[in-house]
Amino acid sequence: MANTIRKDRIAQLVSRLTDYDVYGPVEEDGVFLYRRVTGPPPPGFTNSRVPPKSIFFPQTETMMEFEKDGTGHRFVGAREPERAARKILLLGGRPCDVRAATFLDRLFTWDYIDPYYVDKRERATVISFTCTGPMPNEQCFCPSMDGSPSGTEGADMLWTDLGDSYYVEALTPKGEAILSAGGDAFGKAGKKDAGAAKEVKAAADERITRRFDREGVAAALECLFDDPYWDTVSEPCLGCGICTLLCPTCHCFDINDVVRKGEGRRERTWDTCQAAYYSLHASGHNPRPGKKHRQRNRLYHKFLYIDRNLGIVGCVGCGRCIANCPVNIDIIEVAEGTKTCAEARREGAGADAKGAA
Amino acid sequence: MSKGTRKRGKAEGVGPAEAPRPVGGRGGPDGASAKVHAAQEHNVYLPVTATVTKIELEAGGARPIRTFTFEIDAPAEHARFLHRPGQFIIVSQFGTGESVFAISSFPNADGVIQVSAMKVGNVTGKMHELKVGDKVGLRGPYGNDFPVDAWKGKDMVFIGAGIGVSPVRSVYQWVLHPDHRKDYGNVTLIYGARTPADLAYKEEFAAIEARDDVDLWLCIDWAFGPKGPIEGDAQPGWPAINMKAPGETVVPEGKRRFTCFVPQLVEVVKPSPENAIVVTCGPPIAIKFITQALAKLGWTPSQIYTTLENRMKCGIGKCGRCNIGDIYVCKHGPVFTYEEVKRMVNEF
Amino acid sequence: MPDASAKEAQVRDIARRWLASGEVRYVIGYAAGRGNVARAAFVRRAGDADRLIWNPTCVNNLTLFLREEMLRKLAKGEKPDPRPIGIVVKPCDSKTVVELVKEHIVDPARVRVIGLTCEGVCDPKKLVGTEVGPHAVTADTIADKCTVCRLHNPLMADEVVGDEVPETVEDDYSDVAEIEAMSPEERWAYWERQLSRCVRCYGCREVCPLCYCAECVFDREKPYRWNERTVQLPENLWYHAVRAMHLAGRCIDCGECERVCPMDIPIRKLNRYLEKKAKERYGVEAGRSAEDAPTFGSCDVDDPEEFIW
Amino acid sequence: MAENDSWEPKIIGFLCNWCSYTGADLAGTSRLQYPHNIRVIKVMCSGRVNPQFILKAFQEGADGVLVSGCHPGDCHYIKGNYHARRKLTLLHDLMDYMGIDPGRFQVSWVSASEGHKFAEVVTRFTEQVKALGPQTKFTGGEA
Repeated sequence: MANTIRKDRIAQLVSRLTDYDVYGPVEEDGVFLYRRVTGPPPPGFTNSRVPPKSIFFPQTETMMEFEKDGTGHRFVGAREPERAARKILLLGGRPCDVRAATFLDRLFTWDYIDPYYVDKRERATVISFTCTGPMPNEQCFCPSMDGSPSGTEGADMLWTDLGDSYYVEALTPKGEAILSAGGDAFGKAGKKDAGAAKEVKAAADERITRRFDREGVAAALECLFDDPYWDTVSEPCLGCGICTLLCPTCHCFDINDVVRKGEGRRERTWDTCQAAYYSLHASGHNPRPGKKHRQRNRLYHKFLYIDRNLGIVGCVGCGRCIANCPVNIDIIEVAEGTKTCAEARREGAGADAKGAA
Repeated sequence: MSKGTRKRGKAEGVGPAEAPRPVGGRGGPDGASAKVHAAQEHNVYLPVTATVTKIELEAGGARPIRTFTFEIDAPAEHARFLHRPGQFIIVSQFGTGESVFAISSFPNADGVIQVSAMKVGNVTGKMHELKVGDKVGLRGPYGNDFPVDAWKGKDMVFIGAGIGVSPVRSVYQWVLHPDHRKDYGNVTLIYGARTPADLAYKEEFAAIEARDDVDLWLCIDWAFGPKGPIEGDAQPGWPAINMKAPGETVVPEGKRRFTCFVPQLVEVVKPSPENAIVVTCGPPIAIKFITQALAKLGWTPSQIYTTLENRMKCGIGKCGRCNIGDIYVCKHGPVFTYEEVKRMVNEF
Repeated sequence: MPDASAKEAQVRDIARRWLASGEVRYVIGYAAGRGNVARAAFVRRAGDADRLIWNPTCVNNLTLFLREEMLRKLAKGEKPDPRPIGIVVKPCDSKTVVELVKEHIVDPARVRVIGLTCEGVCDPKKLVGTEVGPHAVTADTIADKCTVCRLHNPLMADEVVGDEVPETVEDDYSDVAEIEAMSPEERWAYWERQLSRCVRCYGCREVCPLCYCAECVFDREKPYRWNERTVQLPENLWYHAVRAMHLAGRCIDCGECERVCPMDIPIRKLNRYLEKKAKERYGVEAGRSAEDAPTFGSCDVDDPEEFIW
Repeated sequence: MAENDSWEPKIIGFLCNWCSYTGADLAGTSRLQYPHNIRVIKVMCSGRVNPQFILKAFQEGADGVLVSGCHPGDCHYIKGNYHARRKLTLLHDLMDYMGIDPGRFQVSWVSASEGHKFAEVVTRFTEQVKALGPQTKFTGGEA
């Protein structure tokens, strides 16, 4: 059933996808980013610095434009800007990032539909690429988060690099649509290709060395909220937003009105729970005044709160926050550390109880 | 009443506000949400335009409080804004931003919404410059509500301090409404502000005072000296209570106005916890002392209802910031029993 | 090259001695981190002094934590502790201490400095993908800031670790000159490309030991937002221009901003240009001596003014 | 470049209270002709002008920004204009370095008696900004 596509036919495929705006990874000054593309992903692309969530949930997005009254000086209403109608194709998502989008789906449809996100998601077809070349790297730990370097969750197609060509699996009707639009750009896959793809996938699994033993973290967090542990782990923290802005599952945003040259708009931008202003009340009171409160909130949100509310864990194991943290804070170490800490506290409490008895 | 089993009134409005929502952060995205999706055809973030029809100054000073009455322009949108007592609304000052307010008016389908706002930030600052006829944006109503139907047959005690009375107002208006008054037992209203001038909704309270089916108690704060509150009447006509032991104050027959703090007035009034519910809102510190005073009188935390607030942007549980532990104030709240509040992590 | 492990042992000895005698509250130093970057360590007991390390992965500037401590508000009920803080610094970092003393943020009596002589450290970005382990400083791994560094011996150190290293060549600002040589259109195209990438994580601000305003202009909401949260070129440009101006004549080129930038924006090229200009025009240099006047806090009647009408 | 001949630049002028503002007043009372493109913001001293005011003016849509103060040595506050000179010179350098048309930003010294000079400065600066066309780098608009 599966197909293949030769690498030199990808540009042709893209040219046939006239209904689609195609996004893919490109290298810019040494950094991989998702941009509009016309051809295949560069060989050996790694995880992008900014995850492809930006395609469905742009860092800055105009939510509405303001209407003026007759005087032309006062804003008296708001209208939604015209929505784009064209389809979107993500050509070259990594399985972890694509899986993260399914988490955002849950959040953005949680009781209320977020029209901006959902609209783009519905228009989008996602092609995941099995991790090959430099990926997975030493930061990756997706299997520990129930993912896989050849995972298909959230993907419409999975492409696996076989050297001169990709092994193409269409997973959904949206994926099938790409196959039919591509026509003879795709070829039929043989048994040999299937075997080769299987090997590539297995090799990717092999290369992942980092492990995160999640078992027991949530239970440990339950009893560590007011623990001095958070003072220790947050001590070197800078309070920058790198870990959250680059996280494929982080979804917090800010809504602000911007007026420039007499024109007004309301826009949303990514926000970070690591910033002091994030939770600051207008009165000046801040329920999370310190770095330790904010870092604690990040950990709890990822490993406890989002699980309770939406039944998912807020991490896919892409390793971005670890690789890019300026002060070398490692989410796995911090999360696993809670278990040791909770254990020590329990023992301490046990000893106290014994002493009292 | 335990988490998640709180009874809801039958759906009277339309839109997301009426869908059964998980309470206390233990719900999932399935089931209930499907119904919501079907109902939500509009862009939840897009405010509708409303006109300011009335502005009343409730309290002056550096942080004045005004009550604004908005009327939604498009009649077709009116029904969508039918709220339940306790829900909040997000007011847009186009070009400045949005701000969240408890709806203080009686639930109605006329597209009339009232909020009381203190001037603290950029948006509230702009609001206080509004004039009758100006346009604002409204979206909502959001959040859960007071389970007024489950309270039928009970005595009701309302306690408000300062501007915190505004979320309480939507509930006592509900209870005191001719259609509903018969559903509830005795009604006691306890309210205090810094000075007589700071007492909000003066006309309304005058009307309530005249009613014989409500027991209204008012107080103003003690006068302050360098060493704290000064014993004695802060204003003529506002006799001081027994400062050392409020509970032992001898109340002259028919006297309902005193000099004291709201929690002390609670001890003076001594509302009975027997088959009764308290609704109280105000600054966290006031809530803390009010609940302590109520505990002395034998009230349990599950009988006490309050509303919480936190910084919000989206109002619908997406933007992240208003969480207290796993509870989103905007989505699971803003109405909580004091028992629920006590169970929350210490992040206020 | 002097043996790093000998220096490491010396750092541990000093820290142990200071902590054992109780003359410092704690010592801020380097500890082994994951991967190829050292991590900040806050050592409070003499017995923990062996956690401290010194090797070419010690690229971070720890004075940021010193500044944080100096400006920290005491917690409720906390009694002020007059004892100084011990800190491990490289020569470049010691310039930050000088600058912080100059700006009256750090009281010299409240700090004890372990100063290391240094001939350069590694750039962690250049080590990505290599084996984790002790790395030597080579032409391939040396941090860019170290190639133009003129200071190899620490200033203001209470104890110096390592033998004096002779000064090397004068900084020629060739990286800045490359951009200056471009046409205005090329310069704009260059910065447009670089700054469009910015995600405004504010990492460069947070890591800067000299960015310490109680409320940063980029965070201010009331009564007016100076810079919108919009992450697009105009706002990014405003952010980087204002940030650079705020550091003009103060930046000591520790390079932390560029190191932490997740989008690899050449932030040092902005800072160093202003450093160069301040030096050319006013003869000022940050972090040279705590006795110097601050660049913008002083003036000279003969300052150049060729662009003024 | 502005295609449209009717385009007129918006110029923000930060004028010091003691010299340049009075100089501008004098230009007005002397009925001197100068372009009306300048919108004046009075500041107590040119030293008050924070570089970020200038960048903010650009962000809000100014096409040019003029800062004018007392001549060196004449500052009402003794050294305010010397401080301004340092800061603003470096800002001018930075704009040049970043390729943001340094010609849109100008500093001048105009005394209270120099109504003529004020008119000249404004005329010359307006022409200079006009030649550069609309400013879009800080506003993100199309040229």
